[in-house]
Amino acid sequence: MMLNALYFWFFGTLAAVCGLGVVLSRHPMHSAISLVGTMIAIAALFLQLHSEFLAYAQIIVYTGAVMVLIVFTISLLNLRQTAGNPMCPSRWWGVVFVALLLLVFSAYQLIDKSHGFAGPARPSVPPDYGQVPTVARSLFTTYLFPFEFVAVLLTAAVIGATVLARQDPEQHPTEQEEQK
Amino acid sequence: MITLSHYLFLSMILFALGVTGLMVRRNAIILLMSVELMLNAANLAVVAFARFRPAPASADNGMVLVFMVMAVAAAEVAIGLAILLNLYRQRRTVNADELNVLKG
Amino acid sequence: MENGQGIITAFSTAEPFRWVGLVWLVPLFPAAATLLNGLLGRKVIRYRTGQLATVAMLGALIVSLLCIWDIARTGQPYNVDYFIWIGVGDFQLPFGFYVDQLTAVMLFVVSFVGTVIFLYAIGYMHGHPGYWRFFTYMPLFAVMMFLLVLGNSLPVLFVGWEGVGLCSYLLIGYFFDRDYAAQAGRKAFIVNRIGDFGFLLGMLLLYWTLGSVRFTDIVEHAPDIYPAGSVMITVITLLLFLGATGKSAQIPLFVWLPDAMAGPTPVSALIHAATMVTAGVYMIARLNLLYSLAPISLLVVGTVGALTALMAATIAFTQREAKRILAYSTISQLGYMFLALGVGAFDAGIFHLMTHAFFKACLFLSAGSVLHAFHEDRDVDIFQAGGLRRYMPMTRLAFLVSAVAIAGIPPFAGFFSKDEILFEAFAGGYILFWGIGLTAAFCTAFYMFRLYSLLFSGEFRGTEHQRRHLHECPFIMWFPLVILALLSLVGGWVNIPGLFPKFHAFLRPVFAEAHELAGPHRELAGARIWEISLALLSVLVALTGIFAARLCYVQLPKLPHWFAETFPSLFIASLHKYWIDEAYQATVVKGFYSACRLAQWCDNRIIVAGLNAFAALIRHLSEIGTQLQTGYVRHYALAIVIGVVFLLIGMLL
Amino acid sequence: METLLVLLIHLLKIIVVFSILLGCIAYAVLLERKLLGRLQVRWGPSRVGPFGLLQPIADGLKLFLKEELTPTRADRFLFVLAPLLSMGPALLAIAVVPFGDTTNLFGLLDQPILLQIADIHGGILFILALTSVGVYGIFLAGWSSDNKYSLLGALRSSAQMISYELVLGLSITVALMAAGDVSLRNIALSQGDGFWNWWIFSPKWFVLPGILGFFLYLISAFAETNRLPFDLPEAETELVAGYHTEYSSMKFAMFFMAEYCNIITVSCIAVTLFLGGWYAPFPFLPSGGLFGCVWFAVKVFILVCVFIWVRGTLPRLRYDQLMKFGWKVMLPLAIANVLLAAGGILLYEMWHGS
Repeated sequence: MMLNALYFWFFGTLAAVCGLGVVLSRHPMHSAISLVGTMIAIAALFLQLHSEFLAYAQIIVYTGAVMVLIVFTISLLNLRQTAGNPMCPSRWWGVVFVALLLLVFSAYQLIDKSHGFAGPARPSVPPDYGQVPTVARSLFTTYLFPFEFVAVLLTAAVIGATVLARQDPEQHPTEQEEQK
Repeated sequence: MITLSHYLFLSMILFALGVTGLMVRRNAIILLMSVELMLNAANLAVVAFARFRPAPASADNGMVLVFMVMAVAAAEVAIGLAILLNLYRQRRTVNADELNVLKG
Repeated sequence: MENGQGIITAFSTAEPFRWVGLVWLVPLFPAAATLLNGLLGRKVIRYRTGQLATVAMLGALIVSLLCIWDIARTGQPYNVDYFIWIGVGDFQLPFGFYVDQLTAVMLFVVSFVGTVIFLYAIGYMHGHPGYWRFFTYMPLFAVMMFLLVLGNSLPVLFVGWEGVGLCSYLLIGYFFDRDYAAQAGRKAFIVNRIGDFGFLLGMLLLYWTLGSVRFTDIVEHAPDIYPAGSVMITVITLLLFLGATGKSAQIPLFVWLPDAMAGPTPVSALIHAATMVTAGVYMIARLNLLYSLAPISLLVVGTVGALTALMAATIAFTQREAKRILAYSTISQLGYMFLALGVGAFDAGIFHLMTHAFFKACLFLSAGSVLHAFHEDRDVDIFQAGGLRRYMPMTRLAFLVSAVAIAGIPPFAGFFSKDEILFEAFAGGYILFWGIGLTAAFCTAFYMFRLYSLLFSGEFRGTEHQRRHLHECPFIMWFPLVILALLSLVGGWVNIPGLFPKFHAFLRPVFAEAHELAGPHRELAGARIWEISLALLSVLVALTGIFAARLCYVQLPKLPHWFAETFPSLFIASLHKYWIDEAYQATVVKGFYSACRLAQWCDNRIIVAGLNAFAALIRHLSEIGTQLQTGYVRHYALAIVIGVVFLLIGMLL
Repeated sequence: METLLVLLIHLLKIIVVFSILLGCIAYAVLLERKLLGRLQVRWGPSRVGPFGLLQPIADGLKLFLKEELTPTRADRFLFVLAPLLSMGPALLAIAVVPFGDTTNLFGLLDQPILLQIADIHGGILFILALTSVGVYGIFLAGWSSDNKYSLLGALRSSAQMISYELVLGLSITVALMAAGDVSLRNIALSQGDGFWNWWIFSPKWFVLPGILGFFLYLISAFAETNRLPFDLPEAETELVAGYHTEYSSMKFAMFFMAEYCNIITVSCIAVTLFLGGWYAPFPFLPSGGLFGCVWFAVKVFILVCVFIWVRGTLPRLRYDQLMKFGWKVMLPLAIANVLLAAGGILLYEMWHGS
């Protein structure tokens, strides 16, 4: 399928380029927007992988909540221009070298193990694979306990964040508090 | 033909980018974002594995896992940012290099 | 274990219905009362907690009566497992009840005396602060006592055993803001703990050697496993007996009971006279088979019982507080019971347990009503009382009836049970025990009528203020007195030796095997003649005691003084309770403190110092280690990445 | 060949729907001005063309011909990206809205075609996802302008949108639970045969959750689209038009269009979820094929009018009031509503044996 490959290469490249943007942008806001791009691209890839529910969840949760929080914090702290080089100069090359080493080794490993890019044939999926009812049924039956547990965890995190981010009680409540 | 390896390779690239970001950047918020990038890369790999499993009948295990990861990531970011805000109020910086009081 | 499938199967077996199957309701009623009173008593139920608890006990009594009727009708013991309580690997201990004739007797005593005393307590505790607290602990006590008598294995019994100990502690310390009450509560708890230690060891040893702690298994396997008189069974039974001496206040662990009078009087009546202290007797009676296999233990039990009976009775001669005298009387009577167990007359012991519950509860409650008249919580000095018969006729009547009963005058209840114990001792060839018992009987009659005379005869010796407030207790208090007095009168008639031995016949299945093991020593030539003459002798002794007491404290008040001055050492020894408390203080408590100081020294000088040295070493080492911590996140991340890379290389190679 | 035909039909559908949508957006502006005029007892635009019908074209021309301004210290990339991010999701959302059942265009086609661009399985989730992306448009616009007012407006706006997005999602949940599906087409299909089957009247249990859900949805939709009384981000009197202060010409036009597009989209969704989609209020009226589209358009038109009516009637809230209202009134209500609806459905299913 030409279209399929095209789709993958387009969004794959988008994800990689945006990921690079996260690391290289001088300004945190640009990093954040790049990350949003990566996430949307990954959501698109989820769609290609027939995980429709996850694709939407990815956008709603990551883009709509997580990244908004980050973007908010950036603009609240108003970190317009951090003084000097945002990178750590002395170790920059060494570190990149190590990361690339990791990349190459694992790439070699993976490709070798799966006989090049040929890989196993893509199995066909049932028509309701990855759709909301399927995943929901799993979540509320087999994985009910983890689901509830994560819910509790999230609640705890929200309360914790509110407490942490709270300024002195006598001060006027600030904006980020409202937003939490 | 797009295979599992393609997805894994992409996932690996993103993960490596995340690691790089974690190591080279100074801004604590960007460190957080790098962690998110790594998590996303892992999610992609998990979903790809779920899709390419020989028996996709029970493949929603992988999706449930990713769902959980998303929730945990959201919690992590909420707490992380709250800590950062507090830190900024007290130290007037989010530069990770200046936050090294815990050194030996 | 036959059916360990849990509560469902226990209730749905296909067996024909038996009323005794309702036995689970017995502890449930007071448990519900405890829960309600404990949770809502303070704010919601308030002064109706008493009624609630009494109704709950009444329910338990009714169900108990149904169960007893069922047992009496069918003669079949009832054993049921409700659920697996402790399941550890192969050790599966179900929580279950066992109801046989012995349990039935205990159930009756506990629920009946309990109900009556609860009723009395409604009046007695009226207006006390923490009324609801009292009526939370009391039903809890009932629950625990029911568990104790109903449990079908030693651990379940032990739960009840500890539970009654706890309730005893809570109720002795009911006036917890007063130092003496708190002290007494602690003392009771600690002394009991020493006994429990023995009990626990005995129980574990039993499990270790027998492989089960369930009563049915014990009865089945014990004779095969333990040869009669073997060391192991002797050790086990002696250890269990140590527990019994703690709970039932025998030498050497009786010291807590007199102090336990710090609790409210209904508590003294219910716990420290009628039910909890009989736990030891019940336990030995329940394990009669084991004791029958260990003649030495039986001898020890009998000896301890006899000595306790005599010693406590002589201490009671010189005490001044009414409840304290009754406490020593209780110890003495418990001694009788152990004497009976010791000579192998388990049924006689249980019989005395039952009659004693009636008249001792009655005595305590009468004393309570005197306290009530005096507006006293703690105790009343009998030398500051006197002449109360004019003010409190009902109380006096009840007291008199039960005093006669305890003194052993026919046809009152005490006569039958006590006389039977003495006869059994004599018939078993334990002439010494018989002699001690007879002496103790004299003492019992004497101190009881000393108490009676000083309280009710003569003129009032208290202050004018007190005299003006003297009054008969209200109906809700004297009505229970009347019931108990009536039972003190007729309670013994269920077993008139020779004529009407119903009670023994009832209990026979429980002790049949033990009696068989104990051998045919119970045959005595011309038994009937011996029995009658011995009975006459003990009545004579009791009457002597009564007359001596009347002589000393009504006719010739100088006589006791003369006696005290003539034999000062005897008098002072009795007055100071043979210095046993002091002896314990000097040996056990002081010794314990010394051991603690030694431990403290070791802790400070050896362990802590060693640890500090070690910690210093670690600190010096770690100071080197901390150099690795740069405080830069990226260094840590780098370390992880390098590790991953090495792992990957390893996988490739 | 087959594939090509499908593609062609899809392309046609897209073109038709979007041109109609763009036209609607243009005339929604006119409608608003006219209606506002009537509400304020004046004529509204009436000069350009008959009854001012050509006014939108004039407006468009004006905006096209204006000068593009970019503040010097603005973040250029994000400054350009922002209006696109605002416009894109707003337009995309319409792609999953079902305007009607199927039609074969009065026998012109062999096979009936769907009156919906894409019937995707997770329809509602898709729209929620788009909404969460839409926040970035406004936020980045304010942030990249390097203008205090804009930044404040942007911060307010995103906080407001995030807060009310929760309520929006929860109020939608009621309809989802009732229909037992997330696909918009299936939800619409579950409401046929008369208005008493519309989820606003929640025929499955009792009336409250549906009505409450509908009004919660409507209120949070006002907040989501930054309409009065929740137009804090723009608030001319305090923030001099907030996040788009620095925008002009086409970029401004995109924000402007995005706002009206959003109004139409949320109205479409409200109609689909609560008001029976393309179905006529009574079963004897025809609602198949293009008739459905007519009914749908009528309902949407009424809702749009409600939006304008509210704008002409209510004053603006204060910012803290807005947030308090959102978190302390709307959210608990919405949660309670979901529980209520769940309980109702449970009871219903117990009653009817599911």
